[in-house]
Amino acid sequence: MSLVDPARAGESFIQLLTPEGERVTHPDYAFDVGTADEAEVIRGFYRDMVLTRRIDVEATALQRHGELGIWTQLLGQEAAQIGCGRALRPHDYVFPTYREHGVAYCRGLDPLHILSLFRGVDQGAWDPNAHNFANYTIVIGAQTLHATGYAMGVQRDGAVGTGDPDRDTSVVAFFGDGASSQGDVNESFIFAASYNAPVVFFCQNNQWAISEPIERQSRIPLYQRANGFGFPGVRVDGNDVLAVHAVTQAALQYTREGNGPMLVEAYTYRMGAHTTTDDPTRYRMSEEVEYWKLRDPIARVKAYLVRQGLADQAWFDEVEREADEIGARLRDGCRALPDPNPLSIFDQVYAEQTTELADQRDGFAAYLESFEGAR
Amino acid sequence: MSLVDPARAGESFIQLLTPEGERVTHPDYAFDVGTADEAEVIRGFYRDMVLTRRIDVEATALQRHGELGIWTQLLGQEAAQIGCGRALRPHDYVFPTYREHGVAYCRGLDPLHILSLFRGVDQGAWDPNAHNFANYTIVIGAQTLHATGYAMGVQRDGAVGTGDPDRDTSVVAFFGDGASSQGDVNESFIFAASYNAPVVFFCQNNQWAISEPIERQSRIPLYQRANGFGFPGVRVDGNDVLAVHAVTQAALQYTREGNGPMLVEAYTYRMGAHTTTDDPTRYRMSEEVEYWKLRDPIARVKAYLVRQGLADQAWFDEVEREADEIGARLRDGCRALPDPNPLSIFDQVYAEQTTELADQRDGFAAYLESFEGAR
Amino acid sequence: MSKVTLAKALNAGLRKAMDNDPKVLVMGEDVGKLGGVFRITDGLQKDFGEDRVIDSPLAESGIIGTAVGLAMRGYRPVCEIQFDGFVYPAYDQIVSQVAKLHFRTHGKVKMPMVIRIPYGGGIGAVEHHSESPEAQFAHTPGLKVVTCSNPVDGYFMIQQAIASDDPVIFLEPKRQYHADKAELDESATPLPLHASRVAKAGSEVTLIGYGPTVKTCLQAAEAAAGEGRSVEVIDLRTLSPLDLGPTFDSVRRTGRAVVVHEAHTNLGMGAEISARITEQCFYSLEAPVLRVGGFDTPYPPARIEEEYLPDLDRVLDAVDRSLAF
Amino acid sequence: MSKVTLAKALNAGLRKAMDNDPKVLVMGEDVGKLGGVFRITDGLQKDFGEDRVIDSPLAESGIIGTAVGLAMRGYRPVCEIQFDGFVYPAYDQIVSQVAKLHFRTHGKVKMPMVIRIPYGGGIGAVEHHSESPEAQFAHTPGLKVVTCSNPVDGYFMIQQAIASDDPVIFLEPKRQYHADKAELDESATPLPLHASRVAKAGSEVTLIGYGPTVKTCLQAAEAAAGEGRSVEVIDLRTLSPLDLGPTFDSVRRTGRAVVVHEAHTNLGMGAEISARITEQCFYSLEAPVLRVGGFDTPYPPARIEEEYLPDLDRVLDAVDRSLAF
Ligand SMILES: Cc1ncc(C[n+]2csc(CCOP(=O)(O)OP(=O)(O)O)c2C)c(N)n1
Ligand SMILES: Cc1ncc(C[n+]2csc(CCOP(=O)(O)OP(=O)(O)O)c2C)c(N)n1
Ligand SMILES: [Mg+2]
Ligand SMILES: [Mg+2]
Repeated sequence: MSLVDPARAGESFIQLLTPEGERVTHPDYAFDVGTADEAEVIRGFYRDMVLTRRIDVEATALQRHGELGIWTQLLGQEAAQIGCGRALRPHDYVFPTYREHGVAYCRGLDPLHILSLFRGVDQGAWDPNAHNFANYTIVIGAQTLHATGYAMGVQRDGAVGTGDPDRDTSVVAFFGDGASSQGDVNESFIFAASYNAPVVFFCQNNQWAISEPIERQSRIPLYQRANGFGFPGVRVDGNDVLAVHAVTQAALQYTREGNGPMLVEAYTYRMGAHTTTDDPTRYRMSEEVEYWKLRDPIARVKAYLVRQGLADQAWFDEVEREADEIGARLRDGCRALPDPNPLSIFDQVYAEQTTELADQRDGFAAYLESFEGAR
Repeated sequence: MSLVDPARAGESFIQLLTPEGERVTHPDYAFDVGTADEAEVIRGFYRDMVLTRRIDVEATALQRHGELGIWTQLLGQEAAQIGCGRALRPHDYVFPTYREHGVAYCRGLDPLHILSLFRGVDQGAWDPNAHNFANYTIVIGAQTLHATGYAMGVQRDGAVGTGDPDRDTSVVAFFGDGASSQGDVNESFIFAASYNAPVVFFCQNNQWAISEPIERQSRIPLYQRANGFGFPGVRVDGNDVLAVHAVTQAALQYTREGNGPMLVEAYTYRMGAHTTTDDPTRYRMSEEVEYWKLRDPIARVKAYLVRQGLADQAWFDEVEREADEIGARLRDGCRALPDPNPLSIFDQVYAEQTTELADQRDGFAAYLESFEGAR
Repeated sequence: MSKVTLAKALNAGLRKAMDNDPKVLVMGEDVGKLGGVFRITDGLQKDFGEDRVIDSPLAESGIIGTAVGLAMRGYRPVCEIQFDGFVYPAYDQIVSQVAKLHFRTHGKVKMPMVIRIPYGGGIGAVEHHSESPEAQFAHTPGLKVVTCSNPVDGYFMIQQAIASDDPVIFLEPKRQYHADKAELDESATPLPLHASRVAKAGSEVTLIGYGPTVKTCLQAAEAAAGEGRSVEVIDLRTLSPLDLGPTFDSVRRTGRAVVVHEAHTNLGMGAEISARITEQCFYSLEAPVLRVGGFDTPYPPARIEEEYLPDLDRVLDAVDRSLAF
Repeated sequence: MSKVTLAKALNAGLRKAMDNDPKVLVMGEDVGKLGGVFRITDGLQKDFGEDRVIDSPLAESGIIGTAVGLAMRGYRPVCEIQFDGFVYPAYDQIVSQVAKLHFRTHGKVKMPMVIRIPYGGGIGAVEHHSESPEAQFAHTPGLKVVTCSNPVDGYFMIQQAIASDDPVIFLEPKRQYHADKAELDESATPLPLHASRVAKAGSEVTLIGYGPTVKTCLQAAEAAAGEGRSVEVIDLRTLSPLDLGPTFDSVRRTGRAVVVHEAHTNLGMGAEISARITEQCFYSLEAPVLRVGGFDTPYPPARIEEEYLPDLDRVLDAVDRSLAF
């Protein structure tokens, strides 16, 4: 009952760039950048992944320094997130979990919003409509139903299957391998299939749900779950940004055209801890981590760019410099985030404030003032 | 997105007795009664189905006469229930929904227990261990997890995969086509697959969940749901008692041997209303009902027995007489069911009574007595 | 003006809301062709189409979870939960998502969702069809919880709930659906949604009910009047936020209060109301606030539900006990 | 005798229960190799094997639903819910199945299940990791609900809960897991599971706490003593059934009571306790029962949780207000 390693087994494992940085082809999926300059686009992916990793590394360090309460590292999942994030159009809509910092970056969300959540300043209070990027959801799986409902709204707005690329809209629901066991996720498959809703279910199978390996959740490759619900599922090398981009692009198009949902399993690996409070040495072997280090999503793009002569050292240095800049901005920005006013919580519960809560606020304000007076 | 009628389409639709009463063969499944006399067994099935239908008809009538609050008719699903129920061994365990009166009958449960529930005398308070037949569960899908947990217990007791037929145990979880959409049902698939638990998921697809047709729940044949979870699923003609028996027997054996779960979809039809309070004319065409009448599960066995000369009129009359007897017993028994003592509810909440509740009971008893006194 | 049942009034209110705002959707199990098992959505799918009156797969978490997404896309979903006891599979989506999204996003996401739940007992049903889950929702900040006791309130309150930008748990006393008819003047000006009202004036004891128990309270007041006792009846209407102004006014006059609900007494609405009355009217109280509720057992089988439910006699008994203090 | 934390005491109690009865199983997310995110089940899988310490798929309804089946097969499952806020996906199985099977079957099915929930705030966590869901469970007949405030209670109460033939919601104040050590004498005779206790004797005000707030109450009593005020502290321990005997005795002496919990005040345990004290001790009360609870907003972000949680100052303030009546 153990999973065959698809990186070796091949079948329905779509790869376009090997860990060694060689381009390969696939009969069904091609890396397609339309009229853009391919090298430019790949350099862009590289830059995106490096900057995303830097955001992640800085945030991890900030947590270690006590500036964040906790941090959910994405280390190792950059290709899955950038490949998907860069395949989206602005009017597509994303429903993330709590680890899609790379997708957030692609959507243009200021990472300080995310730090704000993990610092405990707020709960991720960004405006989802500003970047068509919904708020982080911590209850496992819940957001897959929100994505499906949103997609049902898209259908009702007539924004699917029209053939107009500026109108047709897809919705991406992120979730993890562990999440695939939740009732909500399976119900979202059912609703999306029943209504033919334009949802791409994007599963980052990073092999672990905290300490539990993927075998606890499924005895077969996860992308095959879709078979049970009557829509297509594919497994892509989640550490191959070109393949993820190609497959996501195809899935988005498939859903936008009104064919109903599609499942993409990005086969990747959580190279770090589950969160900064987790200790993965308790449950997994270091050899496994070593094995996956050889499949690093960034290293293979760099190898490709270097070998093909598509980028020189000066260019790589420039990306590093940009990363340093982002790092510095995050460190300063995080420390400068203002603590919320405790009284604000009473005003945020309802759209229409209640007398009850206004009274509770006033009572608490008076109580706090009594201390001011006492000082 | 419409379902092909598998009665016509064939693929993975296992049938051993046609609606016209002709025996047919299937490459994978054969009707196998071991050392018993086949004709005797088939006559037994006929009798079981007729008696089950009579129980159902009587209960429906009792409801019309105000003796029951509601009744969940099984009309049309006799073959699915008897075929399955008769394939079980005594030490197998059944988790029903609220419509498995035929299975209950096979397990030896007195139908008055069921009438008691629908009369509102109790909530189905039979001892599940008396017949290895769990209590009816009304919340859709909940029992599929109970069945899976029970099967996990069977595993822990070493009662699976030993090869000893008196020891190896399977657990059958009944559910409907509508139930297949519930999170709980899908989670039960996940747990059973993950632990390799000996569960037969037995879905009676009777085409309707109250007013909603099967298409609302699934865009593909339901038995294929199992594909998504990595265990086998088959569709059987649910109106063919021989096929249901053969397929269930195989599924039970498969699970008992320790291969993990299996899904059986019994493709059948709810010929009556959802319950006695339902009005199906609001949502379905009478032609559909007519179509299915031609596929009546009892008629085809009768045709077979008659044509093959395996039973004569006297025998059929005897079965009718038995049915009359059961009917009379149910009518009298139902009316004689004693109303519960209101005070009893306080004693049934906990295994270890609480002071709080004992006090509440005493208070209510005193209150009731104050009326006695007043009279 | 016409006489209508609560069921018809709710149907008319839903229809009006759908007419007024194309973003209003109705969704749930069997709400389409069947019109719901209680026929509250009868005819709506025929008139507004399958895109606006949505039969859902059989999954309550799915209904509420997709409604969250629809609300985020700008729709105003009105979800039907078929029976009270079937709301629990959706409980997580309700308390952790529906209730919290406004707070989580500092108001950037609004949840103009109505969750209609036929609730309460007395209809001779099997298990899970007679529950009163209001306290659990009222305990959850971010939700608003209301319940109607009569057709007129049903007609207006459902429209007000749909118009509200906050999520509203809308509890419908199913026992009353087809019970009593009332004159409905659609042009009348309704009370605000979150206001309670004095259903009958009185001076000696304050009886507080809501939903299905308002009728019982009014009958009790009448019976008490026959014995020369003047009982004031409050119909709460809104359970979260609670509008206890009229209750406090009343108790300050009567000095005595009895709360009546079908939900389990322990930690039911009566507990909160008792605590608040005691906090706010301490020096006016001649007796402790008494509670008449469902017992602290699961809802019993139908043949004894009348014993379980607070009825006229138990309410009168409590009134007597209160007066005897 | 040794000094242990609550976390260690619970671990030891679980181990003892598993040693004593081979039918006891531990199940949940990450309870195996990892020993749970709080390490409460640390080492148990190593010693009792994967069949008795079961890592489950990531699905709370699945955990509780399969535990029901295991209990029916004769096992005694001890389920861990990873954090309070993640119990809601299992809510339906808990309230409609776990709580009701004994009642439904007139006792023919027993549910000797323990559902362990690390609960409460104050650990600087993100959303859904600091909830106090006790009132919802206590409102549900058929469940028993207990909570421990210290290592000694943790050690004995978890064993008593496992030994109980009724389902027990076992609430563990996560903030206390690693906070204070206490001497644990494993041979001592514990209080019964469903008994509250006087944690500190006093004469002027009765302070009632449980779980994480007992420590705050004791600190308040000490601070009040410094100002010459004598405060009695009750540690409730059992929330359903409630054991209010010691509380009533106390209030009859003090005439004043303050209930302290982290859960939202509205419809929290304080409401029920206030209602019952008022019913039972009406003529003894010098002041209304006051409540110090979490506010009626969702749990706030960590940077302001200390303002949200009832702390020493807010408790003392309530004591003062009570005394001022
Ligand atoms: C309903 C629920 N249960 C439990 C948790 C605690 N929890 C947080 S993350 C996690 C594992 C998630 O694994 P997976 O879905 O694979 O996502 P990953 O963390 O690997 O990205 C768990 C159990 C939760 N957040 N929500
Ligand atoms: C959780 C839940 N939601 C809703 C209901 C109300 N209900 C009772 S039966 C039913 C339809 C069930 O359909 P199906 O699973 O196909 O079984 P069938 O009745 O056809 O045997 C519904 C919606 C319920 N009992 N439980
Ligand atoms: Mg994972
Ligand atoms: Mg059906």
